[in-house]
Amino acid sequence: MKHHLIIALTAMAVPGSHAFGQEADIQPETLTVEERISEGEHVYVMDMGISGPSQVSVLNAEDLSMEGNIGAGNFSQMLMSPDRSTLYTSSVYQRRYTYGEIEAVVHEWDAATLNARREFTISDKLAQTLSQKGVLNLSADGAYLVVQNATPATSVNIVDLTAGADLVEIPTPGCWTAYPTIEGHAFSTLCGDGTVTKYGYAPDGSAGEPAKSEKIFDSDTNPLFGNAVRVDGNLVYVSYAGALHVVDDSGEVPVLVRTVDFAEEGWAPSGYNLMGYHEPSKTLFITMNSTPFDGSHKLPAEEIWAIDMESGNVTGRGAANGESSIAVSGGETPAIFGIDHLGGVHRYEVTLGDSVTITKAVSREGVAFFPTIVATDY
Amino acid sequence: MKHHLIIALTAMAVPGSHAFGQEADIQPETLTVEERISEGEHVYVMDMGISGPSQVSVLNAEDLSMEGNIGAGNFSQMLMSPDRSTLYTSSVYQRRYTYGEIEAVVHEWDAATLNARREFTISDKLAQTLSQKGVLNLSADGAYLVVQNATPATSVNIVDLTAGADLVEIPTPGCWTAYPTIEGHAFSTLCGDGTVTKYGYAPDGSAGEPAKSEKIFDSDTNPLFGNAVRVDGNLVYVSYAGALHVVDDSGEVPVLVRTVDFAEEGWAPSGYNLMGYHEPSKTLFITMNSTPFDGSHKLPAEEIWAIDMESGNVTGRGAANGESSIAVSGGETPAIFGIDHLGGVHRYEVTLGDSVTITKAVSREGVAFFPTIVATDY
Amino acid sequence: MTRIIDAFLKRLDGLTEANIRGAARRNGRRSFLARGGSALLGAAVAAPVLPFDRRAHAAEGGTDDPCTYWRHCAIDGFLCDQSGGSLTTCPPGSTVSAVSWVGTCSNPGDGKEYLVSYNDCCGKPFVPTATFCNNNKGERPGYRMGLYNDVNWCTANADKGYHCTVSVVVGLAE
Amino acid sequence: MTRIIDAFLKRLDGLTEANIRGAARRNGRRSFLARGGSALLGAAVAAPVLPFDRRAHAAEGGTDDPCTYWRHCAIDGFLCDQSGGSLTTCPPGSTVSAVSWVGTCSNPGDGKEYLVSYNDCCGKPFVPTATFCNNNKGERPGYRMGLYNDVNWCTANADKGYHCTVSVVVGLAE
Repeated sequence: MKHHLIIALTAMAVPGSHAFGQEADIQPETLTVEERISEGEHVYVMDMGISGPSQVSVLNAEDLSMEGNIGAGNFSQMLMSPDRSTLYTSSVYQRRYTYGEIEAVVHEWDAATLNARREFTISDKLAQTLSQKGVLNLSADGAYLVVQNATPATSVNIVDLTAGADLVEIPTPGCWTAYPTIEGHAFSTLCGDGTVTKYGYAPDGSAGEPAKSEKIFDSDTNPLFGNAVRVDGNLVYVSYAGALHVVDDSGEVPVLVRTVDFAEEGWAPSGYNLMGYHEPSKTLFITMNSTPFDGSHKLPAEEIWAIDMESGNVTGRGAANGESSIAVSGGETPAIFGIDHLGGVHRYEVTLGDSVTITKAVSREGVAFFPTIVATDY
Repeated sequence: MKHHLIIALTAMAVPGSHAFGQEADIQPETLTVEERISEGEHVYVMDMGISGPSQVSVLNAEDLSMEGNIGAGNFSQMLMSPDRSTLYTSSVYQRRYTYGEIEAVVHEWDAATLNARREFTISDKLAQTLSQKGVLNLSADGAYLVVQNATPATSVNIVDLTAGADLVEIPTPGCWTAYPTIEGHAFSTLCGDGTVTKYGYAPDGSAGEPAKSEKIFDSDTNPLFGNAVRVDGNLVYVSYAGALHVVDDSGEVPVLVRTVDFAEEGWAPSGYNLMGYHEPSKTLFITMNSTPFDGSHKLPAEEIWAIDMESGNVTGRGAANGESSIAVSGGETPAIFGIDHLGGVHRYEVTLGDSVTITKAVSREGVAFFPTIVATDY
Repeated sequence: MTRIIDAFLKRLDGLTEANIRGAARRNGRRSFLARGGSALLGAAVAAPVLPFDRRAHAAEGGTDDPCTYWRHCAIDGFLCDQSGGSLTTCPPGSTVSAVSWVGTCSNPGDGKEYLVSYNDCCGKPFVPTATFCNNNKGERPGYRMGLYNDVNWCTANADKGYHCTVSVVVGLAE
Repeated sequence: MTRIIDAFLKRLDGLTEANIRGAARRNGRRSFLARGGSALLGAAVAAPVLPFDRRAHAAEGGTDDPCTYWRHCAIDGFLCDQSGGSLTTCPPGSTVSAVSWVGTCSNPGDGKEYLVSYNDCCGKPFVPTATFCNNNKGERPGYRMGLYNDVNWCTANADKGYHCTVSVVVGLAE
């Protein structure tokens, strides 16, 4: 809160604060900056900027009221740190806004004060793509960012957070997304040849050879979404047709350990960041639509389904509101936050048990122009 | 129209165009860039960017269809050159879009191809202010840009167009807007002390002493709008109350030569760039509202009035559409283009004569978020 | 097709036509405005706070248009209290503009005239859900810079991006 | 208050729910899509033009939603023909993306399947009055990059700002 006095302004007098309050009962108000958002729980909604800045709106989780925002560059990605103290963004700045040289920038935002703790540039190969979970992630030890590049040739950039600089670029041709393994220095990526491929790297900047799984899907006839979630250590992908593909990537080579074909006839998953997992109850939530066809995989959601990841059964279905992406909170009982294709934000209350209920509790319309990804700080 | 082939893309085949059209009756379509907007007449509508780029929409003057656009920085100003071949913009780019170092940039856009012929940086004291006629102008000989600065201390920046660089900054404390004189190297500015003050400069970068008019208005009790138009060599300002102030700034010191108190009881001017002049018919057009009060001077227009600048009489009134700014075309019979406070654009047809009629012919809604200034290329 | 922005801009400007007038018309020229060229630089920053009505503006005057709240009589911007701040605080992570413009507004609660400093908060994008108010009581072009509301008052800050605007009561008008 | 963007976004996405289906459902997998990982780089640039239906899309199918025009079956972007260009030309002053994604669309006029190159035009802001279409027939995530429509295809150009998208017919699908 700097307060320069501009002394060269001949057009302006410069009254001190004592110039007011001449009358005993009047004292000037104080102008300050809010030190932080409220204590408690919040939702972070990305409004991805195409021609202008991306913007993260920070809403109160209870009533979805506006508590502040964050501005980043074009095509921003977003990641909440595991301890919920830091929101990472990676985005691209063009020198002339819509043309000219670019800089790709990582920001570490204090998730409570909404100040940038730090920013630094990374390789400008950073994928300029719709904000999605597989593009910006933290290594298991929190020391590295794992960043998807696209020029549009694909590679993965390992960013050393201590140094605030790129460590190594690993070519990942024909593959997309990069989910860090839950131990060590490696990530897994989904490839057009139907495999999940694992790449290792080391703090000295060396990278290992790719380790390919067996073919676990067919990108022509049975494609998987790029969006994945970690479920009890495994990576869970979902197919356009509605089958979960559970991949164990802890070993030398990723292995498909299970598929869960949960979609009933006439329903299929659709959306962008379309899944969220609630660990305490082993429940996966996913957005669904009732009219599958070739091209329906991004339709606004009609329902949100709950899947018990132990039994593989659908344990609940609730009416949705045209969501394209969701986030699931922590806590004993989760809340679900959905962002719809018109820019609205919705909070759903969940009751757990053999039968899960999902009920919309609060909505706030028009929060974003291009809503892409949503996160919580709890 | 560069067409790089990205050869490193292992995920992609690179078919030549001959790879298609295997069947005799099929040939691939050609993808090109439109070389220019249509021949004929156009309207340039500024949508001033606050958090993102400013955008100039180029519309066909006849049906207001979209012919292309131009992107600039924040708080862009706009000026059509006298020969209608060049659209100048001056705007500010922030390195991180909403914070960080700034660059103030002048663009010379080819008004037909919508390509930038040239761009260069100028003093970053450039006023970050709502786009208005008094901020960006060309000297009489076309060799210099005359640019309003505000830090918010006010000064005027003379920009040498041949060099593409600042020539001299002239302090203009307590004054606002800078209209070049119609001969020589000088400009006139409107000052809070009630004067019009003239400043000269020379190609060697020297600047003369300010030459102040008598007090011609009272900025407390009878303020003038900053917007002015040239009428047969004189500068015409209008007061909040509705009196034209005609100033001859061709001599050593600006002189008030005439006032025209045209506003009928119950009406007052309102808007931003609220006047336009049609030289062949000596007709001034101005936006008006019917509810004058302290603060009404920016209300959306209810009517557009025509004033015969020889007699000083109001010769016509037409219903408006909430315009905040207008532009008047050249030609024997003018068209008026208005931009309303909701972002719509309206073309008005005019019939001249002892009694002038002003009738809306075409509207196009939603062209801009923050419409500020409008120009024509005829 | 072109409805895009209509609703947005209705918020921006609709109010100018109706609500301002009641409050604004009652007020003539302020003596403050008569001090040729004088104005404020920023609101007081570290002074004690006192007796101003902190009721939500929505409670004021039976309208739900926040722009009609009396202290907004010469505001031109997005409301900070809908952007994560309040009437007198900038949202978290933004900075206070070093300079400001000033209005003289009549408080219907006590009938007195107050000086209001309109500071911009800086360094972040504007919030699209925040209401934009455009009131112009006593407003003047840039030749009276301290009364002018069509410039970016973040211009004197290190971070110059316009975020939102606060309305801070800084004293009695006379 | 929050109506701002509703209308805007309705344009963006409303159509996905209704109109695509008719056309899209009829089409199964294309042989083109079966060529693992292959795709197009840009549309042909200097080749002769021939026999494609250049009727305005609005005339197609009795609807005024331009997104239902058959060649837009996998488009994801603002229409260039509402931005100053046409179905096959970028607006003046922009540049053609050096790379593109591809769709396989069925032309109801002749019953044939065509390959359509979706090129972005680059270097200018998007036009807010232009319609945004989001169709996804045959669309795949970035592991099939040439079929992926959620990246900025201006990324390989000198000027990388996204402006609008064209739908250029480049050949028969088989």
